[in-house]
Amino acid sequence: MKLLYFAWVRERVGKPEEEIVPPVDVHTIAGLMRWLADRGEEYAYAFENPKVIRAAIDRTHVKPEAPIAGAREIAFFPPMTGG
Amino acid sequence: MKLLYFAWVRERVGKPEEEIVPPVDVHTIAGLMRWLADRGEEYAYAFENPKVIRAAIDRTHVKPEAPIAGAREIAFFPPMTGG
Amino acid sequence: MTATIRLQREAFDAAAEVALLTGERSDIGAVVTFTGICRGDENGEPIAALTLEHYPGMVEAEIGRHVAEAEARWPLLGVTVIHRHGRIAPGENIVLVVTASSHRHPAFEAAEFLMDYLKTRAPFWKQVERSGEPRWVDAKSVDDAAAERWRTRPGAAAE
Amino acid sequence: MTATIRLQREAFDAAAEVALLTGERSDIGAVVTFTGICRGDENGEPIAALTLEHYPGMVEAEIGRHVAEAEARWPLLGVTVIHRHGRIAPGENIVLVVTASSHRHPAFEAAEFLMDYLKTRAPFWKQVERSGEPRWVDAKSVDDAAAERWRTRPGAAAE
Repeated sequence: MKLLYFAWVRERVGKPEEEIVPPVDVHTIAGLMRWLADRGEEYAYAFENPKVIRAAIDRTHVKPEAPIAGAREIAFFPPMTGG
Repeated sequence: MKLLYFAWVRERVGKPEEEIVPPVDVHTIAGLMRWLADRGEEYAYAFENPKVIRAAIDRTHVKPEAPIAGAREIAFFPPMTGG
Repeated sequence: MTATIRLQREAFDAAAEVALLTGERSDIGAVVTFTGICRGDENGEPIAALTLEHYPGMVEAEIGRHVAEAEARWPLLGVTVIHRHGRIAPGENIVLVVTASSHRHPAFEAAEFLMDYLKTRAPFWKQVERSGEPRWVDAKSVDDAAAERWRTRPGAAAE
Repeated sequence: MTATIRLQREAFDAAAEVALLTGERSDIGAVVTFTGICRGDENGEPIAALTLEHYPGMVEAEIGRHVAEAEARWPLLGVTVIHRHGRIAPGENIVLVVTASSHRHPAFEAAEFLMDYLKTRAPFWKQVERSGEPRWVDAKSVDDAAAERWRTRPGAAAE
């Protein structure tokens, strides 16, 4: 699946997007964030406080407990500040 | 004092304004409307339902019980429909 | 605060009024405009035109009092109110309210407050021209209710 | 209903967008516009510019969902939402919401609803340029509260 990062999540991870294949025991957005945080220093920094990070699956906002099965595109970003 | 009439009050009275000297026992807007209603057919028609007529003294909205002493300009009109 | 109140026969240019209000300032973060337009029907029946009668002198004073109240209730950086009188054809503009503030909520609330009061307290009377004879438009109780709610509502909103 | 949603780098012309929306129609009685403008300061400190990052594709989808919700809640005759991205200098416009209806309250409420949701749900992130290094703007809890109140509020208002 494709991961997208925006704003300071993107800056901390150091890239705007990447393709990943999460392990089969990662079922939810929260689980995916925990798994990502273990992938290295930059990820640990980006996901150090998962409570403040928002997520979207296939361009729709979702909660941390949302299942990731079947997702093509998952995005992580800080709370939005448009308007 | 000067009286002004607007919209259908003006049409019924048949003139936009006039100078009057009300009797000394007319103290309030409500009293003035009762006195005006007795001045002829057109006034009786204009003031037949005083509850729906609004008034202003010197360009400020007032209630029927407002005293008219010292007023220079009193206006009578239907509920407003601007905006 | 910059306040402009104008009564005129001619149509207005909302964009020009907004430009005048905001000018070269950089403290304005939010501008709300309300434009009231003459509809082609009134209560489902087509109309040829509206004619707006007004009470010269009192209109300006009454609008001025409400602009001052809006200024006291919300942190505004500018207000413009323009109201036309005379004959107005369907599709033409009737009334303009522009409010400017640092943030959006005061601008929205002040514009809605001013419109609710213009409807019920500014001395204007609309007459409708149909094919037949002209008829005065009745005041609506929902407009009174809309103006009334501001008496019990807190002044400045969140943010 | 006519709905226009646009994401662009360039500044917009609010008057031109209103003219497009109202056109030759004679059923529109009320038009509300909200224009968000880049202020010259953020939390009291002067800024050189804002840069708006966005999530292409999701922005349009998310705004589209809220426009559809506004349409379902209020009797609207037209909605336009334009949001800029990229670098924006103080005094320049950022976002435009235009709502048109027969009457004023639906137009006011729908515009405020759309702005409250744009602030908290549309995937945009503001970065501030100061003399020093760029800094991401923090989301405000008052914006969340403003969006939240629409969940518990009735749909269409009095007239």
